[in-house]
Amino acid sequence: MKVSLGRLKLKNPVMTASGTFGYGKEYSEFFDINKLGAIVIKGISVNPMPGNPTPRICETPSGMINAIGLQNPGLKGFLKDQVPFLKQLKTKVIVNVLGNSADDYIRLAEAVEEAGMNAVELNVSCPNVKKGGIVFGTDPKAFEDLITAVRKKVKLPLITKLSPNVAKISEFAKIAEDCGSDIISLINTLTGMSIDINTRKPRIANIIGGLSGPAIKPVAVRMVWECRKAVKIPIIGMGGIIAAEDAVEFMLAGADAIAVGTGNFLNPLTTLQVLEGIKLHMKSQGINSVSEITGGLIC
Amino acid sequence: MKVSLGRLKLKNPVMTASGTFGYGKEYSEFFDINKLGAIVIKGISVNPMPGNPTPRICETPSGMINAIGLQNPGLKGFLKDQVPFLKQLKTKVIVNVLGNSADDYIRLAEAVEEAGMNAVELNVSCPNVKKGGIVFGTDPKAFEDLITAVRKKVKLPLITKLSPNVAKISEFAKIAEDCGSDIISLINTLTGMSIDINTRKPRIANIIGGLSGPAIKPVAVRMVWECRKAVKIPIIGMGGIIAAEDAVEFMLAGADAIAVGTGNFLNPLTTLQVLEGIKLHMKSQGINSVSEITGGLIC
Amino acid sequence: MRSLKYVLNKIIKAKIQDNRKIIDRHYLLTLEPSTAITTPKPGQFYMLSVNNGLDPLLKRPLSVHNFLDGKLQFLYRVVGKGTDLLSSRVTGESIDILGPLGNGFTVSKTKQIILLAGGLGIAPIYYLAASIAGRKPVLIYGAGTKETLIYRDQIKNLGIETVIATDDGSYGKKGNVVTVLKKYLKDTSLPYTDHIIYTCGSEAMLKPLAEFASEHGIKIHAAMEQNMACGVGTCMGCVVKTRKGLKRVCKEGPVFNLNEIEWE
Amino acid sequence: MRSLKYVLNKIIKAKIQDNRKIIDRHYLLTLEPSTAITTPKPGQFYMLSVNNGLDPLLKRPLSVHNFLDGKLQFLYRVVGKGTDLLSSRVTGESIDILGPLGNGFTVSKTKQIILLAGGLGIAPIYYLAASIAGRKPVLIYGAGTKETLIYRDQIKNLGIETVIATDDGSYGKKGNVVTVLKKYLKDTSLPYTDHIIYTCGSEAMLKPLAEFASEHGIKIHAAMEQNMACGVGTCMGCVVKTRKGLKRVCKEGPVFNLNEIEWE
Ligand SMILES: Cc1cc2nc3c(=O)[nH]c(=O)nc-3n(C[C@H](O)[C@H](O)[C@H](O)COP(=O)(O)OP(=O)(O)OC[C@H]3O[C@@H](n4cnc5c(N)ncnc54)[C@H](O)[C@@H]3O)c2cc1C
Ligand SMILES: Cc1cc2nc3c(=O)[nH]c(=O)nc-3n(C[C@H](O)[C@H](O)[C@H](O)COP(=O)(O)OP(=O)(O)OC[C@H]3O[C@@H](n4cnc5c(N)ncnc54)[C@H](O)[C@@H]3O)c2cc1C
Ligand SMILES: Cc1cc2nc3c(=O)[nH]c(=O)nc-3n(C[C@H](O)[C@H](O)[C@H](O)COP(=O)(O)O)c2cc1C
Ligand SMILES: Cc1cc2nc3c(=O)[nH]c(=O)nc-3n(C[C@H](O)[C@H](O)[C@H](O)COP(=O)(O)O)c2cc1C
Ligand code: FES
Ligand code: FES
Repeated sequence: MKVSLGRLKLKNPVMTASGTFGYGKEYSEFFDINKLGAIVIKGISVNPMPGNPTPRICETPSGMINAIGLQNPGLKGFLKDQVPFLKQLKTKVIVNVLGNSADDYIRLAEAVEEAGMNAVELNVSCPNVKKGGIVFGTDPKAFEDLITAVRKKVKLPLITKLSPNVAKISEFAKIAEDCGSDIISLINTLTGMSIDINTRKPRIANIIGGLSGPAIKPVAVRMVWECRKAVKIPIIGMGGIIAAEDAVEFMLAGADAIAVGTGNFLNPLTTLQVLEGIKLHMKSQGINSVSEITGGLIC
Repeated sequence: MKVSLGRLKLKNPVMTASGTFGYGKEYSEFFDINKLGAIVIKGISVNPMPGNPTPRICETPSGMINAIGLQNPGLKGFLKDQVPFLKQLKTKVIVNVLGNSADDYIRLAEAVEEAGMNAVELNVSCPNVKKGGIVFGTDPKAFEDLITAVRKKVKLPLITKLSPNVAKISEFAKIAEDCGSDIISLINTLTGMSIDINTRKPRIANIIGGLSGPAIKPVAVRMVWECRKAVKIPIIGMGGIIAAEDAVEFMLAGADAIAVGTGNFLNPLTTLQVLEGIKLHMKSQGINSVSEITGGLIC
Repeated sequence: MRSLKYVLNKIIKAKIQDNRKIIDRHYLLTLEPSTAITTPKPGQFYMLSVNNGLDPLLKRPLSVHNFLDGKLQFLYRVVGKGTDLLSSRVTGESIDILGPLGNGFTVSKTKQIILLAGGLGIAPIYYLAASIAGRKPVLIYGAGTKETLIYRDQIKNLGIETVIATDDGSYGKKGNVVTVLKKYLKDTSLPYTDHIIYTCGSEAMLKPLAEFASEHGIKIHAAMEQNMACGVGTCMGCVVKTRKGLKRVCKEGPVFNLNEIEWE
Repeated sequence: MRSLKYVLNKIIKAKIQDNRKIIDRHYLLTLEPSTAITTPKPGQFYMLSVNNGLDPLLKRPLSVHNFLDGKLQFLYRVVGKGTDLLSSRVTGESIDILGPLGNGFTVSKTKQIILLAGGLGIAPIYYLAASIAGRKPVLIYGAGTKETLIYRDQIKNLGIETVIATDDGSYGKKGNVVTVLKKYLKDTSLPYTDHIIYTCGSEAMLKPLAEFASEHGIKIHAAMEQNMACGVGTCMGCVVKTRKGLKRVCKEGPVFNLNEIEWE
C-alpha cells in the first residue's frame, strides 16, 4: 500500500483532511491512528485565533457548511501542547498553516520543520476568514509570490492546498508546480450559504462558510482530473470521501493519495474503513500497487 | 403573488429552469402549467444539435450530473413544432438560446422575439459543449461583448444566465447589468465528474457534465446573495430548489423569482407544490407581497 | 392532451405489501396502490422512490412484473445503492411511485410469438407472457446457472410452451438464450419470417440479437434501458439512436423495434 | 488514552424496540444495543444516525433519557428533517449510534439539589432525577400548557418532591420554571447558597437563570446545546465561551458550570 508523494513516503494513501481530525488525540481514542498514511493537523496561525461565533456549522443536502473561523492555539500553543503527542506517532504528520503574509507562512513552515513534523500544507484557500488565505488562493499573482517565497526558505516537503472557488483550478496547480511546491492537495471547501426561512437569518453566524461532504464530490473529482492533466507533481485528492469507493474514484481521476474530511464526523472509523476497503478493492481486482489505480481512468 | 422582473411581469415567482421542463408539453399532461409564473424552454441553437452519446446522466449524492449536450431541434424545428403550442399558453414563455458567436445569439433572440415569446435567456454558461457558451460565460471580456451586441439588436426582455464556474460571480452580474441585461438568472450547473470504479470509465459518456440538484443549493444561495449586493436588476434564483422552503431561501438571499430544475424530475408536480408552499408560508408569516421576502435576509 | 384526472392518477402513494428475496440479490416487491389504478401494459414501467431524504435523489425505473388484484409487482436485482436501499424496505412502509410510463409491447395479431428473456429480462417478459398466454407464445428463458434462474416452477404455471436454458447446462438446455433461439428456429417447421420476437435486456445481448434477426428478416421488439432522471420525457437523458432520429426510452420506448435501432 | 476495547464500544448498532409518540411532536425511543454497554452518566449524550443514505448526512445528538435493563431511551421533539425522519422509523429497524459522549452531571455531595427542567429539558433531567432519587432532590418541571407537559404521572413515580408548573396555569402552579424556582427558594428555610441547581435548556432560558443564580451566589450546572457535526471534539463546531476560554459542548460539556459561561 506504500505511496511516494515525491520525498514524502507514506505507508498507505489514506490521510485525514485538515480541520476534521483535530490534533489527532480524539480519534486516537477510537483506533490506532498510526495505521493511517498521514494525519493532517488543523490550520495553525502565528498567533492564537478565537474563531467565529456560533452557530459555526449547519447541515445541507449530503453536505455541511462550516465557518469555524480557523480557531487555533497559535504556533506557540501548538508547539507546546500538541507537538509532544504528535512526535511520538508512527505515522507522518503534516501541519496545515495559514497566514496573512508570506512572512507568516515562512515563519510557520520553519517552525513546523524544526519541530520535526513531516510536511507543511499551505492553506491558501480557506474561505472563512477574510485574510485567511482567500487572496492568495484565488489571485494567481499573489499565489505565485507566496509559494516562491516559502519554497526559498523551507526544505520540508511543501503541499499547496488549492481552493475550488476559481474558474480554472489547473492554472493554480501549474503555478504551484512551477514555483516548487512538491505536492498539491485539493479541494478545500466550496463557498456556500444557508438561510433559516423562519428567522430569516443565516444558519451560521459568519453568513457564509465552506461546503464539504459528499455533495461536493463530483466537483472535487473533476478538479483532481483537470489538475492531473496539468501537472506532474503528486496530488492529494479530497472532497466528500466517506467510503473506499470514493477514495478509488479520486485515485482513478489522478490522486496519488486521498484525505477524508467530513467523513470522519459521520463515523470515527471512516478512515480505517476506507483503508480496509481500498485493500479489498485491490485484492478483488488483482491490483498490486496503489500506483496502478492512480490516473487509471479510461476515457 | 405577482412579481415584476423589470418589464417582464409574472403572475407569480415560480418558473421552470431551462432544460428540465422540455418544451412544456410533457408536464402539461400532469397539471395546468399556466399556473406557473413562467416556463423556460430548453436551449435552442441555430442549427439542430444531436447532443452527446449516452449515458448522459448519473446520480450523485443529493444531486445529478448531466451532459445532454444541448440536444435540440434547432431554430427552425423549434419555431415549427413547439411555438404553436407555446403561443396558446396563458403563462410567460422564455426561450433559452445558445450559440458560438454573437451573431448566433442575435439571430436566435430576434427569431424568438418575432415568434411572440416573452423573453430570451442567454445561455452563456453551459459547461457541456466546448463552444456552447463556456467562453462567453467565464471570460469577462467575451461576456461583455456578447451582451452588448445582443442588447443593441433585441428589444425583448433579456435574461443573462450566469455560470457558477467562476471565481467571482458578482463581477459577471455587474457586467450583465452594465451592458443592458434586464435580468440575470443563476446558477447554471457546476462542472462535475463521476467515475465507475469497476469499469474505470466516467459515468457519463462526455466525461464531465453539469452538477445540479439540492447538493449545489448552498453554493447557489451564496451566489444569489453576492449578486444581490452587486446589482439592482432583478434576479432569478435557482439551483437545487425542490420545495417551497428552498424557494423562500433563494428569495431571502435576493432572488425576485425562482426556477425549479432537477426538482421537476423528482416529481412532475414539484413546481406546483413550491407555488402552493410559498403561498402558505406567506400566509403563516403575514406576508402580503413576494417583494417582502426578496432580499429579506437579516444579517 | 389526456384528461387531468387520468394523468394525476400516475402520481401514486403505494404501500409495501411484501418485499421478498427470491434468489441471491433478486427481490419481488408487491405494492398496494392507495388509489385504484388501471391495468398497465406489459413493457410499461414505473419510477419508484427508494428511500426518504434526498439521497438517493432520483426515482428508479422498474418494469411492471405483474398486476394482480389491483396490486403491482416488480422484480428487481440489487445492483447499487438505490436497489440496495429498496431491498431494505419492509412491509407496511409507504413509497411514492410514478406510472405506468412509456409504451408497452404491441402484440402482433398474426405472427408466431417468441418471448425471449435472459436473466432479469424475465421481469417484463413474464407479465407479457401471462397476458398473452392465449396467443400460444413460446418462451425461451435462460440464466447463467440453475441457482441464478429466477423462476423455474412459476414459469410452468403460465401454461405456455417454455424452453429453459442455463449457460452451464445445470438446468434445462445448455447455452445462452440466443443460441437456444437459433436452434429453436432451425428446428421449427415455420419459416423464420413468420415469427416475431419480444425481448428485454441489455445492449450487450440485444445488439447481436438484432443483427441475427435482421439477417433472417425476423421482426424483433425489445424493452430497452437507459439511465433515467425524469421518466416522462423532459430531461433528454435516456435517448437511443434510431433510423428516425433520437428517441427517448421513457417516452417513445421503452419498447422499440430493434431493427430500427442504430447501434453506435 | 482509554483502552481501545472500551472506546470501540462507543460505536454501536442498536435495534429499535419502540418509537412511540408521547404528546404532539414528542417521541420516546427505546433502543436495544447489539452489544452490552456500560451505564451512561446522566447528562451524557449519543449521536444517532436517523436514516439510511447520505441525507441527512450527520448524526443527531440526543441526551440519554433513561437506561433500563441494558436498553437506552431517548426523548425527542420533531423540529426538523432529522428528527422527522427518526420519528418515522419503526420497531425492528437497526440504527447506528455513537456514545455515550461528553461529561455528565457531577452531583454535589453536600448541597440541596434542585433539578430544573423546562419543556424538553426534562430529557436528561429525568434520568438524573431517577439516578439520584436517594439524594432527595427537588424537581421543578414546567411546560407551556397541560397538553405540552410531557410527563405528569411518571414524574410522580420517581418518588421525589416535585413542583409542576404551566405557563398558563392549566396544570400545577402557574408560571415558568424560573418564576417557580424563585418562589421556591424564597419559601424554603435553607439559605439560597446551600442549593445547587442542575438544569438543561436553551440559551434563552439559561441566560437569565445564570444571572439570577450568580446574583444569589447559587451554584448552577446546565447541559447545554450547540449544533454538532462530530460529537467527539474534532470539528470545533460546538464551542461555548467560558471564563477559561472556548470549550466544546461535546467534549468538555455538555454540562457546564453556568457561572463560568460568558454570554455574548
Ligand atoms: C425502463 C426500465 C425498466 C427497468 N426495469 C427493471 C426491472 O424490472 N428490474 C430491475 O432489476 N431493473 C430494472 N431496470 C434497471 C434499474 O432501473 C436499475 O438497475 C436501477 O435504477 C439501478 O439503481 P441503483 O441505485 O441500485 O444502482 P446505481 O448504484 O445507481 O447504479 C448501478 C447501475 O444502474 C444504472 N442506473 C442508475 N440509476 C439509474 C436510473 N435512474 N435508470 C436506469 N439505470 C440506472 C447505472 O447506470 C449503473 O450502471 C430498468 C431500467 C429501465 C430504464
Ligand atoms: C448534547 C445535546 C443533547 C440533546 N438532547 C436532545 C434530546 O434529548 N431531545 C431532543 O429532542 N433534542 C435534543 N437535542 C437537540 C437535537 O439534537 C436537535 O433538535 C436535532 O439535532 C435537530 O435535528 P433536525 O434534523 O430535526 O433539525 P434541523 O432541521 O436540522 O434543524 C432544526 C434545528 O435543530 C438544530 N440542529 C440541527 N442539527 C443539529 C445538530 N447536529 N446538533 C444540534 N442541533 C442541531 C438546528 O440548529 C435547528 O435550529 C440535543 C442537542 C445536543 C447538542
Ligand atoms: C469543520 C471543518 C474544518 C476545516 N478546517 C480546515 C483547515 O483548518 N484548513 C484547511 O486547509 N482546510 C480545512 N477544512 C477543509 C477540509 O480539510 C477539506 O479540504 C474539505 O472539507 C473537503 O473535504 P471533505 O468533503 O472530505 O470534508 C475544514 C473542513 C471542515 C469540514
Ligand atoms: C438535464 C438538464 C438539462 C439542462 N439544460 C439546460 C439548458 O439547455 N440551458 C440552460 O441554460 N441550462 C440548462 N440546465 C441547467 C438548469 O437550467 C439549472 O440552471 C441547473 O440545473 C440548476 O438548477 P437545479 O439544481 O434546480 O436543476 C439543465 C439542467 C439539467 C439538469
Ligand atoms: S428519463 Fe428523462 S427524457 Fe427519458
Ligand atoms: S461537535 Fe465537533 S467538536 Fe463538538
